[in-house]
Amino acid sequence: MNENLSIRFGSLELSNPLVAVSGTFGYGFDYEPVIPPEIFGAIVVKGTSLEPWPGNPPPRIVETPAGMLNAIGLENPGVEVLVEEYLPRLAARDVRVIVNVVGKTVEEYVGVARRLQGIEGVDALELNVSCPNVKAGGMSFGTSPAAIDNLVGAVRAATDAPLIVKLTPNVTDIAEVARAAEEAGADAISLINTLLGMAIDVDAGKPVLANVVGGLSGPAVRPVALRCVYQVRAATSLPILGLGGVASAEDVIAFIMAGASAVGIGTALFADPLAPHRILSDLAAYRARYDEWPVGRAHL
Amino acid sequence: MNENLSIRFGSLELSNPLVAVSGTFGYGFDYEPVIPPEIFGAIVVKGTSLEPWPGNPPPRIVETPAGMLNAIGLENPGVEVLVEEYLPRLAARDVRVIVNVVGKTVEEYVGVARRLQGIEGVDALELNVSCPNVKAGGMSFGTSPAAIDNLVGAVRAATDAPLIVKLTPNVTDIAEVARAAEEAGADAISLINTLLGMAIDVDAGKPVLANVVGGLSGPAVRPVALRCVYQVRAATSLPILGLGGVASAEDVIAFIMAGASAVGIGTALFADPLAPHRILSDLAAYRARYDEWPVGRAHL
Amino acid sequence: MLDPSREGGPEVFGARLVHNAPEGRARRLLLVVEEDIAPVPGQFLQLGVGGGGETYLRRPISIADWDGARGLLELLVLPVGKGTGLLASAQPGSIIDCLGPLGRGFDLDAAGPIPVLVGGGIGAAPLVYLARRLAERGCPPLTFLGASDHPGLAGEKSLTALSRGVVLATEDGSRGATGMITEVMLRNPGELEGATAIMACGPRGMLAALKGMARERGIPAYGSLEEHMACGVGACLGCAVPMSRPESGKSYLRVCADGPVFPLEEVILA
Amino acid sequence: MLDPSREGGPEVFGARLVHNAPEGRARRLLLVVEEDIAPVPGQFLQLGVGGGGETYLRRPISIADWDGARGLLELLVLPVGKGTGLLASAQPGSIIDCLGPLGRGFDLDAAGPIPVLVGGGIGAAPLVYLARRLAERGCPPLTFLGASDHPGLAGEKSLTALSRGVVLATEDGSRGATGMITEVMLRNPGELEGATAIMACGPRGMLAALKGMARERGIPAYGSLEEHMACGVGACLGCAVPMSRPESGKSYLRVCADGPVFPLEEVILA
Ligand SMILES: Cc1cc2nc3c(=O)[nH]c(=O)nc-3n(C[C@H](O)[C@H](O)[C@H](O)COP(=O)(O)OP(=O)(O)OC[C@H]3O[C@@H](n4cnc5c(N)ncnc54)[C@H](O)[C@@H]3O)c2cc1C
Ligand SMILES: Cc1cc2nc3c(=O)[nH]c(=O)nc-3n(C[C@H](O)[C@H](O)[C@H](O)COP(=O)(O)OP(=O)(O)OC[C@H]3O[C@@H](n4cnc5c(N)ncnc54)[C@H](O)[C@@H]3O)c2cc1C
Ligand SMILES: Cc1cc2nc3c(=O)[nH]c(=O)nc-3n(C[C@H](O)[C@H](O)[C@H](O)COP(=O)(O)O)c2cc1C
Ligand SMILES: Cc1cc2nc3c(=O)[nH]c(=O)nc-3n(C[C@H](O)[C@H](O)[C@H](O)COP(=O)(O)O)c2cc1C
Ligand code: FES
Ligand code: FES
Repeated sequence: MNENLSIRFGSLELSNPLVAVSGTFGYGFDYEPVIPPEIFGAIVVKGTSLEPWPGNPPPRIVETPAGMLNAIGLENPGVEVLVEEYLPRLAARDVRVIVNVVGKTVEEYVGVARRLQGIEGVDALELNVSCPNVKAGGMSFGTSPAAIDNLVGAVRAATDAPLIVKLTPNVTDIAEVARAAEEAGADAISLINTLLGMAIDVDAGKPVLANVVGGLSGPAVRPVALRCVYQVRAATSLPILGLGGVASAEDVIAFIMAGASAVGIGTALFADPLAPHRILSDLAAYRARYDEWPVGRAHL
Repeated sequence: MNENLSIRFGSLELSNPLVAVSGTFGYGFDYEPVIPPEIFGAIVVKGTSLEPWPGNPPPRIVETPAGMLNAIGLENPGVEVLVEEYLPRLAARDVRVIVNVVGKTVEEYVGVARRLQGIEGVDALELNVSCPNVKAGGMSFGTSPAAIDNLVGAVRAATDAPLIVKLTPNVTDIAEVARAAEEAGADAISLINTLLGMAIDVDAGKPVLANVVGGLSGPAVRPVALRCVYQVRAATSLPILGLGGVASAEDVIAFIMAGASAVGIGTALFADPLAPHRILSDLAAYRARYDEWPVGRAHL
Repeated sequence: MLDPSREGGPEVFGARLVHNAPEGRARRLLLVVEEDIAPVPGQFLQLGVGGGGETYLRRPISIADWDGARGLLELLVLPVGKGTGLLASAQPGSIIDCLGPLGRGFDLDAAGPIPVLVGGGIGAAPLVYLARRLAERGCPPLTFLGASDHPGLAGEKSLTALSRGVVLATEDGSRGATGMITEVMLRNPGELEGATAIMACGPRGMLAALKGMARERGIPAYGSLEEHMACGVGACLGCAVPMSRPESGKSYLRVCADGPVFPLEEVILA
Repeated sequence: MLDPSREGGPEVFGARLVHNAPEGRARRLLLVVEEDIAPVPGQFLQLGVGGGGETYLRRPISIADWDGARGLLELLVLPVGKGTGLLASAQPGSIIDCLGPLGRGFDLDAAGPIPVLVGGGIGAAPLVYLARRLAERGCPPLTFLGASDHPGLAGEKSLTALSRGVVLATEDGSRGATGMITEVMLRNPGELEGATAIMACGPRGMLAALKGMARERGIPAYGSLEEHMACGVGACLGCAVPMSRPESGKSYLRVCADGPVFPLEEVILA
């Protein structure tokens, strides 16, 4: 690991800005030995709920131009298995771990945060607010500033861990949602989650995904993600984990210049498992150009 | 032209479902002789305002994965030049013409609609509601159901022409906006306009576009566009002009199955000016599979 | 029981295409591999097919055969879309970007002395290497191969050489018996006499029929499944197949990492 | 004055690459074209460069030379990014997807008896065909070519053959005079004596300097501009250049359709 790539992301010192994003890197081990988890500044594990969630029926994914749709449905074994099985294995490795937290009610999110309170090896929580808010009739938590305020406030009270709120781009005004998260006590913002999309199988005359709609990710969404990071950087003073379509060191720098102090990679791992290695070696050359990481430089 | 490709789009009978979308085909003549305007079921001319608009400084466009960003800034010579210069030339051709209407206030939209009232060769108006609503402080007309209601109601009263409302996907709930347009008297919905995005020039350390943000179009956005068409089809009974990333006959059928009865093509013309020819010849083979166009079939 | 996946996990490597010839409607690709990938029969590769944004994800393709001594990899590719189309038209000399070997293959120990292999269409691909390894162990299989028509048959020649016997069937009768291969098997129940396991790859319907046959005879049946894949390594949960017996909130298995070869009793094939 | 754009408008055609050789840091591509595209010097093509989603838009490339009798098209391509990189590495035999000829080229009638051509770096590309057509009319140009260094010079050989004289300059002095080509021109004002027009292609700064020189001498100056393009035919308004004298709400011209060649007095080059 190149020491010169280290960067401060809120209260966390990361060995480099590159973060494996939730849902694309499992619990850190599936890509071994091609991608050891240690090469990342941090890894975000799969969205974790209080009880196990089964996920959606297949097909769950479909390729799209320069990207893909997924409708995994947040399949996960629940926080208990995370704590018993995966976190101890991760704790034995030299890697920062962020747990992505999901729930259908505020209570479920709080429950996960409580269970993780004080557990060794959990460096931060990332609240995935794209889940359907069952109490509010299915619209996601992340689409309403009031729901964000309520949720973040409740989880904030339940944990000492740094709290990252991961926003959905499927809103009219992402800056407003980010400000709500900041006011409710979030320590950082992560964006973007996937864009809502769909694909149709014209031979079958029906949606490809069993779930009908899915989340769009990959290079196709990069311009939207950069715009969201840029807008949120201008609207709040929170550190940002920027992500969406990152595939090269140039992309990492673009997100940093838009305002991110950590940059996630997900879908590009599928297309090119060597991308993290290439990015990190190319990043060293970029890093040498600047006295410090050019966080937010594109705003000047 | 293959007669069998004809389709009913609201009150209009189109010779085929393929429509050249606003801003990508000028006033119909720029691509001649490669693409004669007659091959389309209809063409939508560039966004037209009451007075001339100068547009944004360059750079106005930048390529992105499977797409592009544009920030033309709705440069156009104003409705008077449209009426005096372009509409007569178009009236001499055998092509349906839809005028895309833009404005910064309700009065400006109404002014354009009035000026076009009764003009020969205007088959429909398409209200582009993605313009900044200056009276409401810059948020676009298309992001608030109340603003849509107000705008569509006022234009409805000013024209007899079929009124298509073109929605922006940059909203939390597009179905809600579509319903507002329907209730205010729209005859059809067109979607999607571009997704808000940006690109950063990492060597210069600043946004590529002089306007900072721009609109994302091309195949990259197709999954989002299909999802919007599908949602609006379920939420309203209005005919839909579906568009966003269309590049093949298969894409046209996918939009039709999602609920569109006319399908637009824009950015793909830039990449492949022969796309319309190829699409129309491939469409004939698809058409032969069905008794009637499978509009909305993916909802069954 | 041995874990039928490769020790040490997958690698990323470039394989040089040296031969590309038709095999019915499919293409037979021969590639030179420098690494000792030592795959298990039934394992697959995730191939980067280039093509930029239009084929962003990798494509799962079975290891059809492997000659470790010479580092020769064989693939059988049926061009059905953009990605397989690009692969099928790749020119000798080009380097194919491979991730693998991936997944859990066929458990050779479970095959018993008289294994029966059943391939449907391009599904025959992984059976060639499986038959070779079974033959090496002194248990050459009895092989059933079916397809819609003669050009749809794949691997016939290699499988004939490696099996103790081969039964062919095509739906249109253009080669072998007429009908679906499972129908032909049911029409000649004697052929399965003494079989110790069924190992198959092909359409879900075929696998479902085999599941029934195996259950009746009380022998184990293993099938290689297909599902859309993103990662291919188990990280994304994209390639779900429903479990026959869900356990404590877990309802799906991953085709790429828990399979692609499953005991058919463990999965729902509907 | 003749409209310096092609009658009948552009076409889409495939051009077969027959030769690809280095020319300094650039590549000289020779292509066979079946169609009689009859371009005007200064016109360009929009080339589809493949590469799928990563190079979705076409790339504007000048027609460097055209031999109508033999249907031979020459391009000079400097690989600066993904698209030009793909073009520069295209193999002879491959078919390049072309849209064109596009835009308004140089007005030969406005060149006068002693035209002066000025090229900066890869900007020399369209000057080759321009020099050829001027020479054919009996008015071979006086040509100034500049670049940062020797490998940055393009078209030197052809332009030397077609011009009445050629002055070379490089910023590092590795070929010709040392300095920017416009500095060299200013240092030797006698060279421009009697010039009837300046026709140029190169960086904006170079064009701005030439605009000043031409204004002082009272001769017309024409320059070919570059801007990011989507359609290349005038439909999208993507390639705006600000007008020197905006008129009734119109403030920009389109590089692709109103240019790429403009009287420099009509555009703001800042
Ligand atoms: C474990 C495994 C082994 C396979 N082995 C072989 C083999 O040896 N030879 C062979 O010809 N084919 C094999 N297939 C099927 C092959 O992967 C698909 O035909 C191929 O992915 C289709 O891609 P395409 O771009 O040509 O088609 P498209 O339809 O354009 O593909 C679009 C998307 O759907 C996915 N997709 C489409 N069909 C399938 C499918 N049947 N399975 C998985 N994903 C699919 C593609 O991967 C891609 O992401 C195998 C599939 C799996 C899962
Ligand atoms: C009218 C005209 C004629 C030209 N003639 C030639 C020529 O003969 N030889 C030559 O080598 N180059 C020429 N250029 C420049 C050439 O078009 C760019 O270098 C090329 O588009 C860069 O593409 P890329 O994919 O290699 O670079 P990238 O930087 O990856 O391109 C990204 C995007 O920016 C655009 N872009 C980047 N630089 C330019 C530029 N300078 N002008 C326009 N668009 C740009 C690309 O087209 C693409 O859309 C010409 C440009 C214009 C406008
Ligand atoms: C297969 C898959 C599964 C995902 N699962 C989760 C998840 O569990 N929690 C979450 O917050 N985001 C999840 N995401 C979204 C990603 O973390 C990320 O926000 C998105 O994919 C955009 O980044 P990318 O383009 O680099 O992939 C998932 C994405 C994919 C592709
Ligand atoms: C260069 C450009 C200019 C555009 N101008 C307009 C416009 O004037 N009015 C409008 O409603 N939409 C405009 N659009 C949006 C398109 O009409 C269309 O909604 C969008 O590009 C998505 O379709 P596509 O992916 O097929 O291009 C423009 C798009 C582009 C790329
Ligand atoms: S493809 Fe990712 S888990 Fe199987
Ligand atoms: S590139 Fe479209 S108008 Fe010039």
